[in-house]
Amino acid sequence: MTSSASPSPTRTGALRSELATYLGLAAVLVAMVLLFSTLSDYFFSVETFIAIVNEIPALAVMAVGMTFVLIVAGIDLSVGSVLALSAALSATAILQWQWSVPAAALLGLGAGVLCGAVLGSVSVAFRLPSFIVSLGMLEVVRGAAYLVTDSRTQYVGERISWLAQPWLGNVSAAFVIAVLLVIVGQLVLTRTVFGRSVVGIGTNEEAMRLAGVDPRPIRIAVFALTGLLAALAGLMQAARLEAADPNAGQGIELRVIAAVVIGGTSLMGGRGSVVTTFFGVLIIAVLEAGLAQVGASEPSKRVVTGCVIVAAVIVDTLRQRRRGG
Amino acid sequence: MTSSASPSPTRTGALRSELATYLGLAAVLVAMVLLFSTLSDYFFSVETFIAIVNEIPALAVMAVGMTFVLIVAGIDLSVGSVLALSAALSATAILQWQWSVPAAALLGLGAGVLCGAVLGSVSVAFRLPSFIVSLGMLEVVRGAAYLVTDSRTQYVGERISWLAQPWLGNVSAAFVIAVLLVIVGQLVLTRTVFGRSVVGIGTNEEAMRLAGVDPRPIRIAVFALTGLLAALAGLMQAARLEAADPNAGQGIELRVIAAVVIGGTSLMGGRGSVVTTFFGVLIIAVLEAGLAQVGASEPSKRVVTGCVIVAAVIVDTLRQRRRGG
Amino acid sequence: MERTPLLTLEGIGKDYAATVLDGVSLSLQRGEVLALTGENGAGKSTLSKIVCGLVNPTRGRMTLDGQAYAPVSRRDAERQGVRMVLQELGLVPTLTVAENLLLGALPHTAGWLRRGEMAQRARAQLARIGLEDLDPWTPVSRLGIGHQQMVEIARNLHDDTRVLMLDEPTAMLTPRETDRLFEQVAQLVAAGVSIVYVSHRLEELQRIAHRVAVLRDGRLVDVLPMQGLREEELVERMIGRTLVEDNGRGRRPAGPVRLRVQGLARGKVVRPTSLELHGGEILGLAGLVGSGRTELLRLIYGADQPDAGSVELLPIDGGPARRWRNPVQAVKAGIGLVSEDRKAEGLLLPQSIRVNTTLSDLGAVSARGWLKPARESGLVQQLVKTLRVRCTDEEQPVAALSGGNQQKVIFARWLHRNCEVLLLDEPTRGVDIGARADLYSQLERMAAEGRALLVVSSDLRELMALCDRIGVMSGGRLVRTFERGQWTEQSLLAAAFSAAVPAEDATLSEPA
Amino acid sequence: ADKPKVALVMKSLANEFFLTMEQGAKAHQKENADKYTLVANGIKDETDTAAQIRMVEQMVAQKVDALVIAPADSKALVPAIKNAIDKGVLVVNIDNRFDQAALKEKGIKVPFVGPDNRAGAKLVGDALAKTLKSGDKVGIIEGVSTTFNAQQRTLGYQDAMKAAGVTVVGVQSGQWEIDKGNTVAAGMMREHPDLKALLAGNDSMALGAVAAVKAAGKTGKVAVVGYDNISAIKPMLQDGRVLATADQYAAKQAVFGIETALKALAAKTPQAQMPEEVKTDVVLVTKDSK
Ligand SMILES: Nc1ncnc2c1ncn2[C@@H]1O[C@H](COP(=O)(O)OP(=O)(O)OP(=O)(O)O)[C@@H](O)[C@H]1O
Ligand SMILES: Nc1ncnc2c1ncn2[C@@H]1O[C@H](COP(=O)(O)OP(=O)(O)OP(=O)(O)O)[C@@H](O)[C@H]1O
Ligand SMILES: [Mg+2]
Ligand SMILES: [Mg+2]
Repeated sequence: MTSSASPSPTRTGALRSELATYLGLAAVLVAMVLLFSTLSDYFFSVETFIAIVNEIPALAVMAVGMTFVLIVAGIDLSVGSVLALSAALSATAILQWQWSVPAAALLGLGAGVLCGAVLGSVSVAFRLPSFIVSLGMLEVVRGAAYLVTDSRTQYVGERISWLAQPWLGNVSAAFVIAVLLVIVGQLVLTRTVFGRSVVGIGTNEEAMRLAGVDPRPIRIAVFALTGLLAALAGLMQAARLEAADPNAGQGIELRVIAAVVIGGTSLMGGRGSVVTTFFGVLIIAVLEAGLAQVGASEPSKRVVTGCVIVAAVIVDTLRQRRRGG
Repeated sequence: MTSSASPSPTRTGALRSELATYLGLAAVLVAMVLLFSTLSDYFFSVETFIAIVNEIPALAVMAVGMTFVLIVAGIDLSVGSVLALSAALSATAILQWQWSVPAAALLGLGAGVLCGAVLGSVSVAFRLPSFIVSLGMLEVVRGAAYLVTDSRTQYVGERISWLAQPWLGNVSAAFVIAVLLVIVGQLVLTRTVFGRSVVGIGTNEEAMRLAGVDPRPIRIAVFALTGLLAALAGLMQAARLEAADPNAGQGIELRVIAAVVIGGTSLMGGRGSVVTTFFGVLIIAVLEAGLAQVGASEPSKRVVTGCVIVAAVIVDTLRQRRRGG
Repeated sequence: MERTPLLTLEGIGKDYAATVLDGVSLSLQRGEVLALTGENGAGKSTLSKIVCGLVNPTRGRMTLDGQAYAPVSRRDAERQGVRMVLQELGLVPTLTVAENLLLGALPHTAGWLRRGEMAQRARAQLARIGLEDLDPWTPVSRLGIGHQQMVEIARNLHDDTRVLMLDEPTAMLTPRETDRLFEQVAQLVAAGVSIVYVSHRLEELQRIAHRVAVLRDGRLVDVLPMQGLREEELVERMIGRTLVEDNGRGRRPAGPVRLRVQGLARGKVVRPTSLELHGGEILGLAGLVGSGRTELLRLIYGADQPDAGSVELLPIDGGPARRWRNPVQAVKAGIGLVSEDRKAEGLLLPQSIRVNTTLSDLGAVSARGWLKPARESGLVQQLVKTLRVRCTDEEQPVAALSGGNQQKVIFARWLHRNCEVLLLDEPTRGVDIGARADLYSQLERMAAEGRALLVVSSDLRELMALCDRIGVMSGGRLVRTFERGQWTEQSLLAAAFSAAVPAEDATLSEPA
Repeated sequence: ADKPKVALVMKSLANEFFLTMEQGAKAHQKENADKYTLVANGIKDETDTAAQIRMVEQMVAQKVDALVIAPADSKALVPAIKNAIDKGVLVVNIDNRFDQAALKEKGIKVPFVGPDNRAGAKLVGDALAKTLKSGDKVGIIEGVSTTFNAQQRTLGYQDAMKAAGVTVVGVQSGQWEIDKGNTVAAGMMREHPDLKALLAGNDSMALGAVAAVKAAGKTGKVAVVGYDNISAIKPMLQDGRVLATADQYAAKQAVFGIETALKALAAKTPQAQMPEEVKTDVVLVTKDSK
């Protein structure tokens, strides 16, 4: 339909509407901060924000990958397991095989890429929905993490903690890396052939194929990328814990997906943004931090979290719809 | 086409091809039974099959609902929480409020319908993907289950165990109900206006709307139905364990979806069958029972389960594709 | 050298479940426009796709410029200068116009897009087809379907093109845009490009084609020079029978008013519009692309919500007027809509003809919610026969039907519902002559039964043949209504252009 | 004039065991409202270590005076605790003991107030062994195998069985859950038809095992024991479907920890000079107890 009462879509118009999206999500965020500040005397403090900032890198990094996956109309339920496996492998390499820290980190990242690539390849080769393949991966990779660690938390110690140490004015290197990845991710999505192909494939795979773009390597690359980022998240988490826990990241896939969707990325593919995903991550992080400070009971935490997820998505959808006409 | 080398897909042809599907899944099942029979001396026994038969009703009943949800191109992640809430409410009604068992059961079922209807209505009213709404529901309903039980397992005792008691030749009433529901579900899907509409909406919602079929009440009905069936599963589980555990059913949504997808129902909507879903349930149940009986270690259980899920879906897809040409 | 053909096909055949093409041999000269025509499902699109590498032939050989030619992919064909505008739109709506135009060959440095170059190249290509005003960074989803088709065409206008296949490119274009396209075709031909042009609009073929190839049931029946070929001859070759076209008939007697539209409006797309539709008449709606016809039909049907105005149906027995706010209520009230985009809005593609047909009234084939399979099959078989749908049987999935036959299935759906008022949006888009005649006679029969029909079409000749009155929309307004006998092609066109030129068109951006 | 502020950080509050612990703590605070204030928190999933670390950090940001923690992981929480101690928060460890080597590496000392799970499980195992003969077969249903307490309890059960000459034919994880415990128990009984007993790592899994025993028609032939003494287990103890369980006095665990912390705060005892260990009771619970 050609219904558009709105002014014609010029470049500056597009930019303005993008900013409006950010403002909408930022408003939700500010509202939450204000709410918790009235509920707790200590919430509105530098310490709280530094704590939040240093908590989110793992979630943010995974959400960047998941944004690409959702845009390409896929889903990846295995990120939590990959996170655990990457940390487990790195820790085992350091402790049992006496590898150097960088080599062990590379091993962990490599394992992540491999998991993602296998997931992508199986899904592409047999034309299976990534949902079910990644559900299988979730189990297999978790099993592998147990095997590697012999089902025990591996304590590594300070050798690996630098990623999580306070760095620039109390902000950790991990956070800086996460922010950089968000920026790079957004640029890749909007300004590269790869990014545009991802959007195109998520919208209309057949059209892309007919235009001579082979969707298969791109799909595989998206999953491999997500595997890599999940593995990086695993290293960040291990650095914070100074240990690798084979149970780490259970159920985190749903939190990651919630963050991405709250940020306005479509589960149907073809539409999304890494920057708004970051807002989604912040919303979830503030919510968790706030509820913990307030000392909410477990049932009420559950209820509030569920309502906030749905409400945030509703707000975002309504605002988009109003603008979209 | 005037020249038709292949036989036309008439009604009997369709029936034949449906039988072929069943045979394919049955073959996977038989292969698994044979495998476990060689691995364990006691697997191939009446006791084992009776045990499996009595373990699956809850999963089967939820899978029937999930089949409808997937066909209508939705997804419901909240079934595990609804299962817990239904059991929790019923148990609390019996223990704390001295309700009669039937009244308490009705309360549990009603809560399930309500949860499903709310999920469906929110998703329809705001045009949100059911994935994210049900993710919110998952949290909220779990919180409610904790509130109702005060986070304690409620032991009810034999008053509610009749559903799970051996009945017809050691088979429980719950199993009979589950099988009946599978048959009725398949008939509803293929032989009623409702079922036809469900398939149509999953295929092309806009086309259905323009053809004069309102998709909204049908969508809501599908979710309400799934809520009802999840609640029934909660009662079955409570009857079997004679207790209501507010933590019951965590993560079961992924098992249910795996069963439905192994049975060949499409995650994209528009295609699926309740009968083949039942085969998916059997495959998962045999796998779990077999692995427990063989005494596999936790890591290997995980790895094997993941591989079987993916392999079963691959086999099913390849077979369908070969027949489809 | 001038005599050797640029492209030759020898014994090309293609089998799916059935044989779709059989032993087609053709040659294409340099700088020639070869029209390809034939009924729906004759194999035109399949043949074109084989030439441009989208479909692998089962049999036969091709040569290009004397060399053996067997493209393995569309990319491969394009490298050799063979391009195709597909019948079905192949654009990606979430990407911008520039990205769509250059899709598959985006200019980049180490993966990063060169946006300046993209904009420049996109503008150059758009200018060729008269869209220099379009901002290349507009997402395609904001364009109307007509402009999308133009972008699709622009995408294939490259300098290195040697053979260009156009598969029904004008199906969604209005005369103005069609003229633009034909200018471009003339330029290409002058530059020595060979063109294969697929269309059901015979008058277009007369205008631009040098020769015409006729396909019937997958076989090449004839290749004729266009010069001096009479239309009736062509039609006879296509369908194997002659067609009687009666243009001289008078106006049908109009019954009482059935549908009353008052001041219906939505944004800039539809300005307040009023019209009355009588029982037993066919009212046509003409206009340029973007003039608001589809939107008007959707507003009437309740598929979109109007800003102002009302619609009501006056029952034949004089009962109280009925109103509705959405398609579900509209269908209940007795209205049907044949939508413009049959794939996206009309059909359940993987489902059978039977399922697609009875959708409009499942109550008629069920009792207390349970379907009556035998009853349903019987009814559908009847309709399939009446409409001459080409299919194996009513259980065939509609995805496997040709475009025209798919349209007949949608038509069958509304015959099944037996509705009193039918809104038809481009009902014969992509429908062949033979099937069109079938559809026309159905429409006329329905009118004779006292039903009221509102037909939107971009094919003026079709409207002139079919309608009792023709309304012309321009810039969102119903600018004039002609009675049968009052109109000429010129007067209709003049009315269509009457709003400020260029047409006030919300889908175009303002000049930068 | 300010009352000290104590934070209690636990594992899953969805778990009856920790819930009881929290309620005990809250009741204690109410009685001593003039002495301190309390913020209690738990994580959603007992294995979500990262979430618990976030919680610790939020408590430090809240400027609490003392932190009483039941760590979800005995090693991975150590850096977070070190950080808290560095910021001047007094830390007391309850329920699940921090890894000594990890503490030593960080150069910190954290007092542990809690039960010995291995010894507790041995008590339960010994009670069961009295009903068994040498050579009988039993199966163990473990909690989440990666957790320290699950491992400790399994070891305690194995100690008891070995002492009695009973054969342990299998150890499988029931993931602390009633339904998984049920599946595993049913599988073990089928594979070993002559099985005499099932030793569950907690009472939820014991409930599942009881249902499996009943479904297999072996009520009275296969004994079941559990751990934790949750309320739902009481009727089972009465009618003999569960032979024994262990009570760690959940309600008092946190209170002991809080009192240890308050004492140290009042006396201004530095972290490094606090007692290393305060053992709390684990008692055997059977039909005849109390
Ligand atoms: N992928 C396919 N699988 C099976 N049959 C097909 C396929 N594609 C086309 N056909 C069949 O091949 C025949 C020729 O189709 P084609 O699209 O070439 O016809 P057409 O002449 O372009 O018709 P129209 O004028 O309606 O566009 C049709 O009967 C169609 O059903
Ligand atoms: N489902 C449950 N039901 C009852 N009690 C439980 C349950 N899960 C855990 N517990 C209790 O939680 C405590 C066990 O903690 P847990 O075993 O998780 O520590 P841990 O993770 O093993 O420590 P680490 O792995 O770091 O050594 C025990 O006191 C036990 O009673
Ligand atoms: Mg065609
Ligand atoms: Mg642990």
